[in-house]
Amino acid sequence: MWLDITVRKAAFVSAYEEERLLAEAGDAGALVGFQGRVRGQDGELPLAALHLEHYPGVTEDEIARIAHEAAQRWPLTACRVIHRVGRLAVGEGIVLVLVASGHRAAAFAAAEFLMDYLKTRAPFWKREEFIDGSSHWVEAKASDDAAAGRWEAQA
Amino acid sequence: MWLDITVRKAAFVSAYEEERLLAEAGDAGALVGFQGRVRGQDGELPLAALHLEHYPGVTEDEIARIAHEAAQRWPLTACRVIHRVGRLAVGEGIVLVLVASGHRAAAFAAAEFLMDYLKTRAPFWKREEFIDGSSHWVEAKASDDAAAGRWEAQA
Amino acid sequence: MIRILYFGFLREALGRDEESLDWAGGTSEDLLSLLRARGDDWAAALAPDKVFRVVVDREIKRGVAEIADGAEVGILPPVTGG
Amino acid sequence: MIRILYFGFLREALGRDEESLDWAGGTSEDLLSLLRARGDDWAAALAPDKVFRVVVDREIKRGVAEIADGAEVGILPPVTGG
Repeated sequence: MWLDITVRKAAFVSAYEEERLLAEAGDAGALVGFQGRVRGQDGELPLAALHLEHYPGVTEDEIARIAHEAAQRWPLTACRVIHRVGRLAVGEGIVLVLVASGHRAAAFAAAEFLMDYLKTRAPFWKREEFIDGSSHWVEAKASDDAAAGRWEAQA
Repeated sequence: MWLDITVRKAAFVSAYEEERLLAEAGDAGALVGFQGRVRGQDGELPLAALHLEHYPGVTEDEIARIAHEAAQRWPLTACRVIHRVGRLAVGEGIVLVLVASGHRAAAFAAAEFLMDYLKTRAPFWKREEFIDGSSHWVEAKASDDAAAGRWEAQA
Repeated sequence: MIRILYFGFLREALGRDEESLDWAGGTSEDLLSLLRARGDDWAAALAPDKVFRVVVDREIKRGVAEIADGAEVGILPPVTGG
Repeated sequence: MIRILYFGFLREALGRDEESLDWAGGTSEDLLSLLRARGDDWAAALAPDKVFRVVVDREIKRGVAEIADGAEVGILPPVTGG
């Protein structure tokens, strides 16, 4: 499996990443992509931006470990993950996951598996900045833990 | 929900379609994309191309019906489907599905639901052209019926 | 008179894309019986497991459907996706 | 001497990104006890449900981990994803 993982401040261009992935994906019949974006109305107050931080080096290693676990569960040919950090305004992309596989079920499952882990176990911390200027650190969500737990129950 | 469905011979450019969709998707936090491509080694003989045909008008209506069903099951903000017909060489894109939603679980589920239907119930017929020049009509696969059946059991 | 459209392998098996047929009224089952009676080739190509759906005036029918004079009738073999 | 890195809300709650600390050896639990003993603010910020994982020399540990002199120790609050 071709694998490339990046955590960075800069925005991603999904078309460019898709082209790179397809060049490495071999005879893959299925490509599943996920993009997460900053929502303006996710909670009670209108959001202005998210501030994301990570543990440089450790976060990339964790994501790679998770991606290799996905490749053991499903026959993937290529996988690309970009996760952004820093200040991300409403509407900006946060995360891009691209997965290529021979068949669609494997590609869908692996992409969802990666996203569940990225949202619940990868070392990212998020502060919400509201349009009134206030801000607070987001607390861990139980529903995301449940989503990631699904995969452990199957293992 | 913004919805656009096209069946055509021409190739699709996923970056263009993604941009159009995002312009219509409102405050969507999750975008899931699926691209299916012609595989060279899906069966026993190396493939040269697929020939796809459909029932013009009826096929588009069926896909729209399925997309509206998806929108009743999950809170989607935008959906784009392009399905190609005609002669499609190995490596070419066959189908593009893009789904935007507030949350990732809904976007993943809806995209997989649409793909299961497109693969099993939508009026498309496929002839395989092999590199030795021979060709034959593909027969319906039981495993795809099972995939689509999942959704009916939940309904 | 009705217009019949054939798709997928049916076009090759029956040697035509479409045809016009005199029609006194009846159901999709009546039409299929009439076509199957044309000979062994037709009976084999249009065997029950080879006909997935019948489309009447661009609407996919599940089960037996009425076909009025002047209708467009599509005969769909099992679909095989993209 | 070990180097301790703080992340997320811990940086603000403890007023620092990192610090160096004399270390005679011990486990991650020993370190957390030592830090919690600095006062109520520290005990509250580093309460068991506020510490998700300890990272020793860039490796995430599940459960109690040995910390050697010279180590880099990251203290991770519950992660909140992207």
